[in-house]
Amino acid sequence: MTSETAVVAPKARDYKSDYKPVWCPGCGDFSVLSSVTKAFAEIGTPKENCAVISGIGCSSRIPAYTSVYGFHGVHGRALPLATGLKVSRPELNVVATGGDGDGFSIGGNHFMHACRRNVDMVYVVMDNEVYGMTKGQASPTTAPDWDKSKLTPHGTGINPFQPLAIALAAGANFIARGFSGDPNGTAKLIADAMKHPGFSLVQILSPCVTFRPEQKDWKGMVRPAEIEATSDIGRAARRLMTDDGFNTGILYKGSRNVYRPALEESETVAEVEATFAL
Amino acid sequence: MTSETAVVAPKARDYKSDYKPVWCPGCGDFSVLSSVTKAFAEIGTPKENCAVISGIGCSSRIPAYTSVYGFHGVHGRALPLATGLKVSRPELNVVATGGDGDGFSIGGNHFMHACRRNVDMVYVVMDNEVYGMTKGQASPTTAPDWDKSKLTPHGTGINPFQPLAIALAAGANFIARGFSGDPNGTAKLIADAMKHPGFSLVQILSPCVTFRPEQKDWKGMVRPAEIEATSDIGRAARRLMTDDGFNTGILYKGSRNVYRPALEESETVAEVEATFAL
Amino acid sequence: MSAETISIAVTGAGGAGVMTAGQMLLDAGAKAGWYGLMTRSSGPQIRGGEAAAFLRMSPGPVNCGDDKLHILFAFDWMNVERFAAELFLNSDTLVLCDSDAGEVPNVISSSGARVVALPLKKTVKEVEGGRINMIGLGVLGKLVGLPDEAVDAVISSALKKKGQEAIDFSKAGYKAGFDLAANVECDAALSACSTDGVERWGISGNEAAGLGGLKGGVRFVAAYPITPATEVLEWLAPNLEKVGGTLVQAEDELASIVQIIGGSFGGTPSMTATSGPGLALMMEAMGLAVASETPIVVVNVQRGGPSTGIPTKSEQSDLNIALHGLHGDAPHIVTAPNSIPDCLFTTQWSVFLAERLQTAAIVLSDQALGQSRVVCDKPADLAFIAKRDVVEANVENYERYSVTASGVSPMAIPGTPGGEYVADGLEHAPNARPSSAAEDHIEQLDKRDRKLTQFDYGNHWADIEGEGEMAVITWGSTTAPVREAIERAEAKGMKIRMISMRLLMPMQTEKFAEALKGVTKALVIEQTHSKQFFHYLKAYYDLPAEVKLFNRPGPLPMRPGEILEQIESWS
Amino acid sequence: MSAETISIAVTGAGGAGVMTAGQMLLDAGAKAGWYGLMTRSSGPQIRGGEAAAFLRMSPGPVNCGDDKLHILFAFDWMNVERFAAELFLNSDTLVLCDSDAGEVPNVISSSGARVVALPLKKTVKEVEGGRINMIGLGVLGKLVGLPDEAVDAVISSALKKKGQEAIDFSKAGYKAGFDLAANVECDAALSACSTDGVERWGISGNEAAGLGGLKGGVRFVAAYPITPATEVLEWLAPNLEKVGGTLVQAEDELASIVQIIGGSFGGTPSMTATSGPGLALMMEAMGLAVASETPIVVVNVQRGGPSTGIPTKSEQSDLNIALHGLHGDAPHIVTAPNSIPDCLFTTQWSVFLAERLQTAAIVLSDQALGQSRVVCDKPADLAFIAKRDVVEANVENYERYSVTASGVSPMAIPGTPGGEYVADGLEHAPNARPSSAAEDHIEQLDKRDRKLTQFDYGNHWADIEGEGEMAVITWGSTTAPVREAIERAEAKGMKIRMISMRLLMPMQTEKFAEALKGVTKALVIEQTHSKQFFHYLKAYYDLPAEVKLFNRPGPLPMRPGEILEQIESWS
Ligand SMILES: Cc1ncc(C[n+]2csc(CCOP(=O)(O)OP(=O)(O)O)c2C)c(N)n1
Ligand SMILES: Cc1ncc(C[n+]2csc(CCOP(=O)(O)OP(=O)(O)O)c2C)c(N)n1
Ligand code: SF4
Ligand code: SF4
Ligand SMILES: [Mg+2]
Ligand SMILES: [Mg+2]
Repeated sequence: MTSETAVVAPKARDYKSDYKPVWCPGCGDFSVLSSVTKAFAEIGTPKENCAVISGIGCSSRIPAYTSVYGFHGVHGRALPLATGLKVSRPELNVVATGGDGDGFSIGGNHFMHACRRNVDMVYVVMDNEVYGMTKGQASPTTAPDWDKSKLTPHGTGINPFQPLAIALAAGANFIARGFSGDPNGTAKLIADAMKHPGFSLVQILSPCVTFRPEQKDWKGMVRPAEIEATSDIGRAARRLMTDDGFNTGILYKGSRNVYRPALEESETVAEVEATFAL
Repeated sequence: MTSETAVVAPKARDYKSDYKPVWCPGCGDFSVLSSVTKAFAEIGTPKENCAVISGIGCSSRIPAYTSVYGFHGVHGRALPLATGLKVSRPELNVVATGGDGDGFSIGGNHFMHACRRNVDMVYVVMDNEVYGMTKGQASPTTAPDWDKSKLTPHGTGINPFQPLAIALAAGANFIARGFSGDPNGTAKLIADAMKHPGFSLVQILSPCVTFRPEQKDWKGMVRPAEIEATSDIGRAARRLMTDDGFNTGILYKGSRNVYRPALEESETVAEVEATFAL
Repeated sequence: MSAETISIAVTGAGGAGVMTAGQMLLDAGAKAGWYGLMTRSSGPQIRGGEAAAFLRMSPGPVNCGDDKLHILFAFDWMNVERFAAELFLNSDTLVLCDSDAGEVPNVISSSGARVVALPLKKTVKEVEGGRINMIGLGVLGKLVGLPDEAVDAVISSALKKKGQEAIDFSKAGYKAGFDLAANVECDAALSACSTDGVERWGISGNEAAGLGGLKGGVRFVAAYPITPATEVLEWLAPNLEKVGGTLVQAEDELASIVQIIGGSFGGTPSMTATSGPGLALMMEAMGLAVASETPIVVVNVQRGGPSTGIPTKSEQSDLNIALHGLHGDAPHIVTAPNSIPDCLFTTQWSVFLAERLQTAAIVLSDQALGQSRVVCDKPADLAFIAKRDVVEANVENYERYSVTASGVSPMAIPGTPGGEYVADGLEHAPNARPSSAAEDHIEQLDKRDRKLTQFDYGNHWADIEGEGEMAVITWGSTTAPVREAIERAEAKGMKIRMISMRLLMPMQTEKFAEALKGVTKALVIEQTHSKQFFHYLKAYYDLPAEVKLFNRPGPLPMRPGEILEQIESWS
Repeated sequence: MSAETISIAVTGAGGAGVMTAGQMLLDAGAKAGWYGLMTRSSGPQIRGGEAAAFLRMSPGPVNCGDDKLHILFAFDWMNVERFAAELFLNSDTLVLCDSDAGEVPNVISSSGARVVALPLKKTVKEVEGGRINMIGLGVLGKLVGLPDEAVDAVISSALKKKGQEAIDFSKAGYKAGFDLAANVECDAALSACSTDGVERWGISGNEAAGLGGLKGGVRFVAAYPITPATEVLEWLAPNLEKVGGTLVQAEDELASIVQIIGGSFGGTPSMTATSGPGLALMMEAMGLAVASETPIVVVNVQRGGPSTGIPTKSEQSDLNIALHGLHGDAPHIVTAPNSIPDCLFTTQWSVFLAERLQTAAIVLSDQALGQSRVVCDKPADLAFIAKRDVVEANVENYERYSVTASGVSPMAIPGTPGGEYVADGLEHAPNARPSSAAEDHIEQLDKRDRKLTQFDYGNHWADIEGEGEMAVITWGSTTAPVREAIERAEAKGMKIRMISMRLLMPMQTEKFAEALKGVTKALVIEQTHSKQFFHYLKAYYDLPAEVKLFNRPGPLPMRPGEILEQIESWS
């Protein structure tokens, strides 16, 4: 923004690219894209200082549909990529994005450790309880009795992964849930997450109309959480462990220590190598 | 045990091999080895039906010091190996073992998903809050201010991993903590874990005398948990999230659904392939 | 005149039912006694984008696409340019489209193909419950000369679940299309045929690989989905269960490969399937299988690389990683099916070899084999069934990694008293205890090498066909177009030898030399950019003085015609 | 008589201070003007088992072990057999031990070595605060002819933190040992020497690699510890920080490799270090760096394989995975330092190349280089400093993957307005958008290949020395013994050429042919079981008609003498 004309407040559309998404008509991810760009606009970070980092999946296609810097990496590794970027370039507004499979199945370890490390960035997970991109297998958040995948013809039979409870136990600093059917509310959650220091998880229920058509019912199931965001870990734990998965809003806001290396030069390379002299 | 003489109750020593451990004198893992063999003896599984599976680390050397079947695999993957074994051979008594680095750093994703999947086996983690084998780096359970590793000269600065809280949030069915200084108590915990259906985590505080000499103080810090094992997830969550890490005993006992495929033949291969006939 | 073989492409928006029409045409053809092949292609949209079904049908076996297209049936013009490179349009091609489809795209008109517009949409409206793909099927049925009974049978069985009304609607649609085609001039009709009592199968390479595993004895599978390998796993899930096995969906490929090592350690033949990115993640544990001598099989269905690459398209570029992607000296088995039906044989054989030789086997299939469907003869049953060399209960002084002449050390299966041992990825002494001694290392390295190199793989290591001073050397899915090119060359009176290698590791140096006897020129065919197969041959085999390479990366498949050109221009 | 070079082994229980004594001897030698090398070996016990320090000292540079041992100093006999294969005992060897140490083990006595027992333990008791290793150091100091000032300086600086008393005790111990040796007959004294004003460094290969990264411009490192690479990372952690960079300890290698891709995407030159098992886990993401054209450097310090293998011992068996372990056609850079000091040059050069060519570079070091300490001349400063081709702010119509003549497409660094793009591992068009079109695929494959093959690597690609009709071809840590063997052969009047390849990928076919001009025989030396380097040469280069291979897996290092034998027996 080096131009000499008056700086105009950025609009959401400034953060959108002209590239047509590969998503199915009606996919929840379209409105997540809107929410992400709205949040950038609200924060007002110049787009050259924003980065959207993803793994692989339908949802992970999102970077190319924004007009900021981005990386469409490999499956499950959005968070380490975002971590490397943010730690070495702390002035950037870094948003990691992806799906429930990418983030909680193959990427589960990075998820836990990113929560612990608490680098100042936002992780937006478009949760559709399915692997959309590979044509409909169960993901960690899939209910145990969903039997529409050929890979698990009787359902998975295992308890769904609780991303928010795990995030809390692992050490995330901001935990929220949104619904793609409410793009403005979700945009606000993402913007709040950007403002909050440390690692912020925003889970967004984002229906897969193709492989989980029944998720259109989510519209009638989500509700704003009745209780305010808490900063008490014990209360948050009880709340998240007993939550039915449809309460939206900010559910935990902590003040845990943020990981932020100094990056200040105190010696020259010549001084450093002098220690090898005998 | 096909011999015709009367069956004698097995002793712990029957489950020990004559192979000298590589461990440093005084390492906590010696007594964990005793506890594991005692637990086998208490359950009485014939040794050919026992298997001890590990990853890589000092603690992961344990299988060779038992006289049962074992697998010293690759770093971080004890749990998937044990899972493959137990799911396809449900009659075996399968114990996965390893260290805090193996299990919670590189192996963290398998840990979460093993908890969720809830296959009937025991996971014994020898937690010394350090990578012993690679000569003393911080592990996920290391306190943030431990600055004795060259890799993190100012300490890690990040919150320690809470294995029990994560296990609970992820879906483990039995959660206990022991201390290597109490081999009998620990043996009992492991035996109880073997008896309990589903995935059982037994974290054992097991000092590394070489890289964490201060852990000899643990002796004075551990105490049996005051409250009985609970089966209430909400209560257990609060308890584990606020726990100081030194309460020993069974801390959670659940009745979550155990993953146990049928393995029953209902068709011949010829019948199966007949579906390709046009 | 009736054709020897016909190629048909059906294109249109994803919703138009292109794939269903293609599939039904193939199946009805099969009922009529014709062999056939169908491959698919589609645009980047997850759903509803442009799609194409490519079919080839013939009275004799078909294993690859042709280099000319007889009929293009375009339900609409939606992004048809995307498929331009795959269409092989020429002035002999008949292009069928809807009268209302709008201007004929340039890629079509510029090819000189004959375009015939039919009132498809109009007809749809006239038929109660009509769908455009059934009308299309009717048109094609008429042009290729499908017998009515065959079509009726296929429609009835495909729509059985939807009920009699749906069946009747479809039949009416078919009939309407059939009538529409009455005046279309076309010489694509295939000669009538019969199955001669031989049972015909309709199967994809991925299903065949799954079945091969099952028939080889696999009873445990751990799975993580990835294009284009998912169907191997999706076929296995319900079918394994029927034969008393099980499949676990794992959290990632690191878990799936290690789970099968666990299953195999327990005595159960175990496998998984993946593609490039997943294979890369499995390499560390593959080394564990090799070092601990635990048999496993990984079917790798190759796609365009590097990295995420082109997930839906074929390439042979995972050869290097399959051969050399393990750290340390880690001899293992690498095989490759060279046709869709051969996915069954090669996978089953690989299970047998892995179990027999207690090592890791990688089966290198590819998208072109895995995701294509073929109509073929029912494959014969094979004797290759997993049989491990195991120890009985209560052997004395059992040593798991004993140094034997064959290099294979009898294995103890948990549950066997007296066999207790600890499998290890650390180098070890014969008694399985870790050892860093030079003698133990070399002894075990020798043993692990010896068991693979001394084993007699019979003549399955390669398909060697024909005689002549020129040999065409290839592997995997490029074999079918090579075979067809050689057939055409032979029809012109040339003599050419084909060597298609099914066993890529361990190297069969002597047998290869034997196969090359009398050959003075070798033409190497592969679908990579970096000439992986060619360099592999140079590294491990003696080639004749004159060697020529014809390589190309994906996504375009090799065609018989261009290989024939290479042969002819070099003769 | 004074020796040209002496080799000393110090062995004993871990607690005996073997390593400290060795280290101080090396450092004091350095002060005296001698070059030197020290390697370590120890038993399986994590702590307190048997340990050995192997030293070689000389007035001229030393880069590998000798094939004879002048002095074995055994503080005790604890499991000394374990080191038998590494000791090279013969009848000229002087074995020093304690008078009370008990029976001389068979491995020693059977060698015919001269055993001299000294009252070490007794002396320890007589010296206040005496430690056996200082007594031992005194004995050795006398035998090799260490000047007192050198010893004093080293003791004072090593024990500075412990205070004057500790220094005095140690000096007294040294003196007592020195006196003990008065009557020991030995002709190992080295000729006096000076540093001639050239600054000498004491450095290990792992430290040198870390420093090379730093000097090349690396400012972000992600780390996961693994033997024998950990010291690269442990050296970098505190030192990176001083120059304004940072190191993150990652949860595993999957994270560490991807973190550095993230760091590099942000414009910061980034690297990591690992060994075989970790490298295997990194291969998937290495492909991402290649496809997305994001520069990264991975220093892989090889150890015995396969699988967990022999973590503390050296081998060259990760060559295959480094060259070919990526799925798809994924051209990248593979380099290898060929001496301990060269770990600095090669790592720094590799950072430069990765950044210049926007790709992944693997630096293949090994345990023998990484964990040995050398006394050498201070290395010269190099011009190889990371400099990426980047775009300025507000370029018009920026295309990240533009097809350029050099193959290098200018990169936009986040923060640059107008450069916004999405890096992708999916195949893409020049504008960075995903594409599965054949034209885009081939264009980008060509580009990624071209940028590597067209670049001029100067004469750093190999060290080529000497003339002659016989060439010895090698790489990595086997270079030092090859060099020394050739020196010895030349001393005998033979003429031999050495080619030690520093750049293993991309292939330097023409330069290699040039280097082989006039050569009729090639002797290939490598430390693997499966002949990886030999097959690599066969695959990519033209070798002379006569080729001989001398290979052996780890853990035993190659020695000059046995290479000389190969040369002589073939001349
Ligand atoms: C290493 C690797 N394994 C598997 C795949 C195949 N794969 C691509 S996307 C995906 C799942 C995506 O699911 P999710 O993250 O929930 O995204 P969605 O498509 O549902 O938005 C899988 C398994 C891959 N690309 N790479
Ligand atoms: C893939 C891989 N990465 C790294 C290593 C090196 N490594 C071996 S053990 C270990 C850590 C062990 O820590 P822990 O599990 O806590 O065991 P401990 O030694 O403390 O008992 C590491 C990093 C390895 N063997 N493999
Ligand atoms: S498959 Fe599902 S998740 Fe993927 S684009 Fe379509 S609706 Fe969205
Ligand atoms: S280093 Fe620590 S954990 Fe390892 S054996 Fe020694 S005391 Fe035990
Ligand atoms: Mg999803
Ligand atoms: Mg530990």
